[in-house]
Amino acid sequence: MEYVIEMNNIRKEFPGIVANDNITLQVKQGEIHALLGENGAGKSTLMNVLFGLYQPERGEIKVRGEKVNITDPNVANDLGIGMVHQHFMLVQNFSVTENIILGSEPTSRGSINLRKAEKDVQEISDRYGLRVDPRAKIEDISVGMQQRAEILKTLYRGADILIFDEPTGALTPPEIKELIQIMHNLIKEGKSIILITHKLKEILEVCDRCTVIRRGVGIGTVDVADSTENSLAEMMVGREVSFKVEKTPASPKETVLSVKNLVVEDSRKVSVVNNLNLDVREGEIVGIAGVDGNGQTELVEALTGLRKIKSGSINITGKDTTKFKPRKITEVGVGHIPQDRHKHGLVLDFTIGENMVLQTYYQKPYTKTGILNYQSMYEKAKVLIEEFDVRTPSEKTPARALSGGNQQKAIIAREVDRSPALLIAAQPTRGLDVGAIEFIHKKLIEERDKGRAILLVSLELEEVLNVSDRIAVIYEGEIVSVVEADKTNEQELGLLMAGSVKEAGETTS
Amino acid sequence: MMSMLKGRAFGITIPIIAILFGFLAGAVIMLFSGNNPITGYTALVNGIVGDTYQFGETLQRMTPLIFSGIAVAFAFRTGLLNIGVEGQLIVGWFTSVYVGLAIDPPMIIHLPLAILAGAVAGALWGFVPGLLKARFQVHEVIVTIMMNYIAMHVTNSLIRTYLLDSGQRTGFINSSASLESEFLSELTQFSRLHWGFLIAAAACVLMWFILWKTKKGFELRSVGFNKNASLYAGMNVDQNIVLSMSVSGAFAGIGGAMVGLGTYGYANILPTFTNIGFDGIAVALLGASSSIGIFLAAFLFGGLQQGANMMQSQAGVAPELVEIIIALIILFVASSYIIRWALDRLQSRKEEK
Amino acid sequence: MDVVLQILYIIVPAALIAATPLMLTAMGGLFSERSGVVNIGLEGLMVMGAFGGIIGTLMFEALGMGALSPWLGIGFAVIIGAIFSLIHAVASISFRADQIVSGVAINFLAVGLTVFIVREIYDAGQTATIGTRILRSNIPFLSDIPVIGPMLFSRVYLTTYIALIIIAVVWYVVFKTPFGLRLRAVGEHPMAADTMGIKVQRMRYIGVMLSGAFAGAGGSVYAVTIAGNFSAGTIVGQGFMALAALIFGKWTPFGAMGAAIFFGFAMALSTSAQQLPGFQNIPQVWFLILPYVLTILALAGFVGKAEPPKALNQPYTKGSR
Amino acid sequence: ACGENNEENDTTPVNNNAGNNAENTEVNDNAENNNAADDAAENDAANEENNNEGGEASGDGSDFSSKMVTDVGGVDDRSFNESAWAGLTQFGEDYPEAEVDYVQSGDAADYLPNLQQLAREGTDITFAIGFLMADDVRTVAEQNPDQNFAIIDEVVTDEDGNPLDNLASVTFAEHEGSFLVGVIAALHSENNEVGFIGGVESPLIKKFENGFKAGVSYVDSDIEIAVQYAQDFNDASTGQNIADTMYSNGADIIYHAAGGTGNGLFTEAIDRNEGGETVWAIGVDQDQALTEGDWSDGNVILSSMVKRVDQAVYTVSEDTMNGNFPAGETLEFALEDDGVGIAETQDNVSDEALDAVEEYEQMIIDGEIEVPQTDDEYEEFLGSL
Ligand SMILES: Nc1ncnc2c1ncn2[C@@H]1O[C@H](COP(=O)(O)OP(=O)(O)OP(=O)(O)O)[C@@H](O)[C@H]1O
Ligand SMILES: Nc1ncnc2c1ncn2[C@@H]1O[C@H](COP(=O)(O)OP(=O)(O)OP(=O)(O)O)[C@@H](O)[C@H]1O
Ligand SMILES: [Mg+2]
Ligand SMILES: [Mg+2]
Repeated sequence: MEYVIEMNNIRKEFPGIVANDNITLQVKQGEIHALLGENGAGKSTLMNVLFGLYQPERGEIKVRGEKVNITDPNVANDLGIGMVHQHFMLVQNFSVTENIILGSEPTSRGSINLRKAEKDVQEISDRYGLRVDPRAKIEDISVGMQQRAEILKTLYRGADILIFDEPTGALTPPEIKELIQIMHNLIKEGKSIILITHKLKEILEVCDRCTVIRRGVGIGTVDVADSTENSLAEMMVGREVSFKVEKTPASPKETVLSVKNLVVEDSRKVSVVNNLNLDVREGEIVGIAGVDGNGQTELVEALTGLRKIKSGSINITGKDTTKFKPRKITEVGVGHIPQDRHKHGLVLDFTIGENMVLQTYYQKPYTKTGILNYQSMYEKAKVLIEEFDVRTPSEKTPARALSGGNQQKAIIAREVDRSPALLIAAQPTRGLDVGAIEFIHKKLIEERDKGRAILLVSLELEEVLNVSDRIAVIYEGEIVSVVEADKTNEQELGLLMAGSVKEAGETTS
Repeated sequence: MMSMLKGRAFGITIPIIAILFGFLAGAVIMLFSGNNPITGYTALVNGIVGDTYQFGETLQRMTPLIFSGIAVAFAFRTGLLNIGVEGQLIVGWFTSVYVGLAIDPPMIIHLPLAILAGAVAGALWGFVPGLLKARFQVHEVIVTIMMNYIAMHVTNSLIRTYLLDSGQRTGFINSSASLESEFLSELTQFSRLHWGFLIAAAACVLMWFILWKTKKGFELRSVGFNKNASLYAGMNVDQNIVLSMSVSGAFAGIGGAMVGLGTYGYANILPTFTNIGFDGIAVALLGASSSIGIFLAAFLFGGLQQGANMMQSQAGVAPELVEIIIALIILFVASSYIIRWALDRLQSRKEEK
Repeated sequence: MDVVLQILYIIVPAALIAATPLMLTAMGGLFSERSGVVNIGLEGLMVMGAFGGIIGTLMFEALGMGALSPWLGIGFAVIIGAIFSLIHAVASISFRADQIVSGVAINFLAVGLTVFIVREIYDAGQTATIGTRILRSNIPFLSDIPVIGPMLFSRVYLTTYIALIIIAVVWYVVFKTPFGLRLRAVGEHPMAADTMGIKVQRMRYIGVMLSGAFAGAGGSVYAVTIAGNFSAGTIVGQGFMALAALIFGKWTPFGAMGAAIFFGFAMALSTSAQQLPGFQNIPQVWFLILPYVLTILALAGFVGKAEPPKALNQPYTKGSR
Repeated sequence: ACGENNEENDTTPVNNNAGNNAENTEVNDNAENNNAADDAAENDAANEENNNEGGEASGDGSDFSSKMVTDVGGVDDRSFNESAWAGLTQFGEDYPEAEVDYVQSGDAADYLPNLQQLAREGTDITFAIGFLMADDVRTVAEQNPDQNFAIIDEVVTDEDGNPLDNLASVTFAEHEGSFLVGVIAALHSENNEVGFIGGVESPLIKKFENGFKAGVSYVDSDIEIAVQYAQDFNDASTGQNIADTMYSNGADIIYHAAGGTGNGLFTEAIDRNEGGETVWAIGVDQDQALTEGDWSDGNVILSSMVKRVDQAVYTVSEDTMNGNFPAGETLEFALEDDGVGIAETQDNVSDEALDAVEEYEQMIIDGEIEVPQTDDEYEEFLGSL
């Protein structure tokens, strides 16, 4: 049996935790090999070991049958191993091309030959169907294009063993389709792929074999052809998982959020939300479906007071909050699960307890006559940690030390606990494993049933379809269509998101 | 539990090791330059704690250092680097002395008023860079550097034009505004130790209280760690930046008042910076921006500066050596990572055996 | 009109002279900070440079190098600066010291060490005065151009023009070469650079040592052109002004150059203006604070936000996040 | 610092000259056991001797110590600190039984502790070098009535303006010396325009300025005089800039009283001479042509106004040792005492100017010319011309 990669009995420890314990992973030439596990199972760690970012405490690595010692990424590169990292490794203010050529720049007479580099990048991107603008700056392009730039980085270096760490987490359905096509192309060219993803459907669709790890321990490797979603999930979590989002039909009442003719500009003064109208009522979940970059981020920021509004109005629970600052909006009764948990959601250097009162610290009982009451703060945190199953050593642990999934749970606990009339959830399950997703979806529906108005913004169509009651499709900053969730399907939404109906609508009117 | 204990012990071990290294390096330099390190260090220690006079002077010297350290640390906690403590201290010094000179109410009013005036002046000097940072995103480092020079030139000019008494200074403040303490001074054989030392110790507690016990402190720290999340949580980030710089400046200004009302009793034309403000950066960072740390770091600094004189006069060691030692200690403390690493190594080797 | 020109003929060369050490040092700061290492220690590195420049010049004079001595002295200072900056590099890169603390320590150390050594060598707090200096000169042909000639090319130090050329070279290196791309990548996103096989620590070492070399050049240029000898008071604050110029110039070579010239102009104006008719009745303090007030106004008014390299002040540890 | 200057002494603190009691000297309480080794009588005498006019102890110099606290510049500042130390060293050589030493101040905060330190060591006379130490020396003198003190460049009294018995003030007639270099400048100026660069504006530096201006105007009241203060004693760059502007505006001789800032003046003067112009600089405090101002074809320093701090320190030390401490007095070292004057290096000065200097010097000594010290006096002086 010819393996391109053999990782045998790998052990990797971090202070206080064994991230990989005796894991074995064998990848065959020309296959797409899935690596599956819950959040924090140790997948990224294992791959970082393979890529030379971490040195394992024990175990051996063989590449194409030869024992190797991958001391740093350069060695990995030389062995033809390329990795697309879970958290993008892109320099924000460099162009796509600059990011791709970094470290192996084509030069002419000592200076970078940028023209040649751009041509090369264009060529590779054409070959594999990875649409990018070689000259665009990373900070100006969509997450999808950033992802493609990451893949191009490995291809540019001629890697033939590719590691994709959760590549689809941030992509839209068409982009995912595209990526799958890309992967097939790559295999055809003789490359091998290790794919990490939490989406079982994707594994079933593209992978040949799948290795499952649970809490740092290897559970086994199975042929995908013999597996089902349920069997994989069970292997991964160790119990049965239900994928259906159980919910009763909504019974919406009063309008809580009412947006009229909203116009919002982005930081470059381009208006990205155009004349947007939207209503959300008590007891319903309205999902915003749309391709990334169509104004979702700015809409949420405008609703929560983080971004100035150009024109139009926002009304929440009968109050005109158009000009309100974030604190006032919070006090009106808005909860917000932000899209970027590290940027907005948490103060990573604060303890979990402190983070739990990030908006309410100034109120009783956390503050009395200007003096903080840490005891009540931590008591509250304890309760929430229990209730929302946040896995943390203690409420006094810095938020930084929690895994992403648990950080997200902490945020959700905080936002839901305030019982807001309106809960805005922006990509609440991004990067989470199925267990956690299940939990969060259940929570959202529970809140709906308690009579809260919920606005769900997600790039994942399946999530929008399963959780929402009504779906508003956003295209170029405008709501182009509102449909009932149970009367539509992915195909129709996909078309709407691509803007096709908008044109149809325009012709009729 | 074990690891926590270990952590706590590490917290003290590292600075101590760093200080030892610093002195060791100083000893090597002394040997190379033909001095006897034992004589040198004996003199240094005598110069710090040798008798009550030296000790009093050491405490006197550390008083403004505590304030400048607190000032730097306070801004630092809010994510701001206040290089302008020097200037804030200078205006605080001048203003408190001006109030000390200009009016003559009873002490119970006059002294607090003069200190307050110093605080307000310092706060104003911190307010400007804070406002510019919040409003126009102007980097506080440049503005505070510039404000230092402005402070020095403006106060010098004000003294020269309006308050010059003899030589290069203003007249003496009225005794009702003086922090001088006959009691403390006599206790320490006529050192210049004054009541300001107690105020400085109280300021350490105050800083700790503001940052860790008040809701404003919660906000300031939150803004310091993550502006975006603070904004998201409804805090007024800009206001907190301005506030932090102003409070920082106020601490620095009080530090200036300690010098003006306590140590000297006048303000003089400064030919160069006092360096108390710049030393504050080192004090704060050496003290890990914590109250206790600042107090101890200020003691070390004040002591070394005081002891340097004795080292020079008794052991013939050039005072620059103390500067070198101070620099090395700062470097070693800053490099605590490597010390910790080495200690870890030692520990694990022991455990293996 | 004539009066205005007369003023400019004095002020512009003076501005360029004052700006030169700042420009050079700011270039040093640029290399260091672009690689992600804060350099508050520029002041201390300049002190080292001034020290090295004078000691070097005196040494080469004694060796009979004649008029070449100050130039060799500058070269010597560049090396001294680079070596001295290693301390900052080791502490802040390898030992993960707080870069600001380490920089502050560098400032203390430089003054202490140089004065200590000067005492050892000269038995005095200052060195002897150098005998051969770099002198002001007129640039052939260019200085004959009307208006521009006397303003920009007469009675100037050659070092100023060399500095301007160096700035162009720095710009080229930082923005056009693989080295520059890697340096900037390391300062923006070291982990990304690491995954691309770039040796983050090594790039940072190079950045910091270049800062030592350039600050050494800046300090020595000040010493051999203007001061003529070295003492504890030779460099007081110029390093901080250079740092300000770097930030003012938004971490770009030409920006820093512009800022340095702006500082130089304001300083020259503040000293020269008092000699000029019409200015004599203005209290001197206004002139003294002019450079600093102008800087603040400029920053608040039209320069605005400066975005530092993202990884500035963050030690890089493999595998941390 | 002291390490080098004390090489012949051992490193035991205090009294390193007096071998007989050095080994008994404890570090801690110097004040008491300073004389512990001596027999009781002598001990008493020694302590007594410190009392103001302790004349009875005269002649017994073996326990005498004279020390100084320098300003920030240190004993090698090429200015008054260095000069003072030179005087003290000379004194120590001439009277080997007397102990001399100095303590350098790192910054202004060190003055008082340093003075206090010497007093506590039992130093017989402690010199405070520089007017910046005025307040500190007063405080220390009041707290240590048993020791004698002297301050250079400033008149110090108690708070009510009465002299202190254990404190002497030593000043110099800088204006008189400056007058003479003003005369030289006036006689050498081709353009009829000269300049003065001051360090930090203060009454002391004003004496230099007004003396200089008076000398120039006395020779020729049509000569224009540019005056500017750098407001810094240590900014060569500003010094150069000011000199540049002054020379460009037509001045051809510039006198400075600006410490390190003056180095910028020399730089500019050298530069201009190398470039073919002829301009001059005038130094201050010491004979600066000995250390500064060389260019490829000579020296740009026309002359220097020297201030004999060394002489003053020597004289006061000697007098004190002999029991004639000038208690509470203000001593002004003027032209007639050779306390101030023009430098010995006179290569660049014309005979005509030297003759004039000699003549005016006599007139000043004789009181025929009253040299102004302040701006007001200068105005008056101009009016009287
Ligand atoms: N740099 C680190 N320092 C300390 N611990 C770490 C570090 N990186 C990973 N770990 C630990 O290793 C475990 C495995 O983390 P890893 O990132 O490999 O998980 P993962 O399987 O990739 O999870 P996810 O699905 O969220 O990507 C984590 O639970 C964490 O405790
Ligand atoms: N700076 C740190 N200090 C201590 N532990 C850390 C630190 N950074 C990460 N960890 C550890 O890394 C683990 C995983 O972090 P990470 O954010 O990669 O989550 P993850 O394993 O990818 O899971 P998720 O899918 O939920 O994001 C955490 O459990 C935490 O213990
Ligand atoms: Mg992962
Ligand atoms: Mg994760």
